[in-house]
Amino acid sequence: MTDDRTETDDRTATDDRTETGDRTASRVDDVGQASPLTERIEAILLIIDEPIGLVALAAAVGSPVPAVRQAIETLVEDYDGRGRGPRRGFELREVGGGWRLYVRDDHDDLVAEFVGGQAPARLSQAALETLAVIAYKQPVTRSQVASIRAVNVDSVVRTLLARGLITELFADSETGAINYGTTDALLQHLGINSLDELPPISPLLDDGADGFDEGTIR
Amino acid sequence: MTDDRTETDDRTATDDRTETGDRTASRVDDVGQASPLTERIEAILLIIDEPIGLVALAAAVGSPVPAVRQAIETLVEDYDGRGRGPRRGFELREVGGGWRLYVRDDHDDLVAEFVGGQAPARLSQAALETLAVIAYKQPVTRSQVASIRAVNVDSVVRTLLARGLITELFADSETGAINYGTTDALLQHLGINSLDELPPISPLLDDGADGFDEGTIR
Amino acid sequence: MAPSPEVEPTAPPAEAPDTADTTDADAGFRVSLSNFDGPFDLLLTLISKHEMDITEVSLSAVTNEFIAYLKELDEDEELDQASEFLVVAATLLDMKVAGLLPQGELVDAEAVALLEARDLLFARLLQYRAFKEVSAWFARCLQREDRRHVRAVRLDEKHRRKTPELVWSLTVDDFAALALLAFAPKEIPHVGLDHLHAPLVSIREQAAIVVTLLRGAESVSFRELVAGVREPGIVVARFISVLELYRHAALSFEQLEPLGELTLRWAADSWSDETLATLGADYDR
Repeated sequence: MTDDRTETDDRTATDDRTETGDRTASRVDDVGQASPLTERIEAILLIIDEPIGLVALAAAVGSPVPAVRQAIETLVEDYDGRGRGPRRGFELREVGGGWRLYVRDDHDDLVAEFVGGQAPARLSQAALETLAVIAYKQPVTRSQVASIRAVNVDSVVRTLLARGLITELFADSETGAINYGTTDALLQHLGINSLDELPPISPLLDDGADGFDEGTIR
Repeated sequence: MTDDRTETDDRTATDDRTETGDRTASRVDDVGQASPLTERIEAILLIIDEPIGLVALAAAVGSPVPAVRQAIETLVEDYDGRGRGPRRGFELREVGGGWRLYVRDDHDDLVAEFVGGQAPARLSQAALETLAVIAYKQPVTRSQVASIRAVNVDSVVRTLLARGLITELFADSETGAINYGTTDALLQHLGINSLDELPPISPLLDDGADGFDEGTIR
Repeated sequence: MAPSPEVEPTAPPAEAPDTADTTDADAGFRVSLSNFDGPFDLLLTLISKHEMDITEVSLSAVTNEFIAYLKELDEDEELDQASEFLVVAATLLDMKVAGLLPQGELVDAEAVALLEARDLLFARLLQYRAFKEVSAWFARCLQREDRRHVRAVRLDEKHRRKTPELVWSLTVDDFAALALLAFAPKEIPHVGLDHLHAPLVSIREQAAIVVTLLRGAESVSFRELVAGVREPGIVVARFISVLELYRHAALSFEQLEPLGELTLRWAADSWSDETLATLGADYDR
């Protein structure tokens, strides 16, 4: 095998048959690099233990962000079996603000059996609701959360802090009350890439507000 | 190459899977399995720390050893770019009687640079405090440390492990939670010969113990 | 009140009482009252949609049923459901208190304030419900993602050796000091309320006024007792002092019908103004 193969093949239906042509092609952004971009990205992906963002990845492999974005797309398709090779037992997911290799979910049971061990304890309903309030209302203080939940949330907040799902953002300059927000770890645990992917909650709240016209109040 | 063995090139998702089956020449073994052997093997390879032997791998994926050996060969060729797809940034190598994914040697410099940039020469305050908790409370689980520190300590524990300052002692027989302890490397750094030489801090330590409720999440 | 069909979809947990799990905590709890029979969640929906009057719901009956229901649950579920029930019951109780407070024919600022207070309580209940519903999404995602396996493999020895040598500067005594620091219990800091400037109302002072008014007349209605008062806080304080005086058997009251006029009479056999000095001490902080 030669090292001058390209990392990204401009894939079309026919590309599979012109494989050799692809391989000898060379890309501008790889000039001066010993090996193709996708390979370098894969090397980094193999050793990281938390999601890596595009910019950090681009810095690590020494290529411009757009090229890295494109190469990532190629890898995603490759692993999904939409490239030239077969589908892989792993996949590349963008979760919690970065990219990371995951076992394809088809094989989760197989791996779970192999790994054994205990699933982490589930969060209580109270913790889930507190987490939801913090996720949507952040930055938010404990007393603000408590007033929505109408109960004391101190111990639940402690649990969520210890689990790394929320974090202290800053202290209010006047009251000194600590404002809390969610962490990237929460996004990872939810399997989403950003807070934008939270389901919209305003319809639920608006719904309630609709009931408030004076006419219906006795 | 075995590519020409398949009659058709119009690839669909299902074609990919049967094709991989072809390559491993182990169609029969895949009867009753939802996905091809190579994928299942890749799933296991992605999550293991230590090289895995053929027999253990065969048991993990539920296929006979010869079929697994063949599938491994396919994967080795695949990753080396001798299959249909491009060469990968990682490779599958047999080391000490077992198989494991490694970053391809070509990328060692890249990885070294990345790792060097990731690991600062000094431990952070958070890492030092966590280390102190582990030193005085060992054997201790991550969640116990988290509940004392009132923050998530996962990444800090990873750092301390990577630095060789702590080590995994054993897994709790009931919960499977890993108990950590400190290493001789820490003793050397501190200039002492044994843990007994750590200055006592017992009064507060008892307080810390009260905070433990392993396994409870509320 | 019969559950109206268009309400049903807003209360999905009510649909499957048999498949109750910890994430759909109230799915299994049904309420059976003289005027309502159905899932607890539906009761809340109806009340929040004003299709049922909170004042017609016997919270004590609901509570009794809930306690009976709890006895059949295992511990984890019990705690979850109990805490949730408390949240909702507290809100319902607030609403009910607002609903029962005198409002009457006079549409004055005070009555408007009461209505606003009620709206706030409705809003609170609805907001709570919204977060509760979305928390099911959180539970689903967390559960799904729990099953996933991510590559998190320790760095190869070969690469680990490339990390910069650790710089260590702590003596063993530094280390012990650090341990002390790390073990010091981390109190979650208390949020003071000192910065709030709500006018303070003294129950004792208000009780003195109530005592004076009551002793000077054969009977006084509560409406008269708070006539002309514009501060909700003072109305509340006078109501609390009535309750406190009742505890000291200093007064009797009667109410002929629900929501009817509350008539108070001075009934103390022996009353010393010293009692007044300790009245409402429970509310002192």
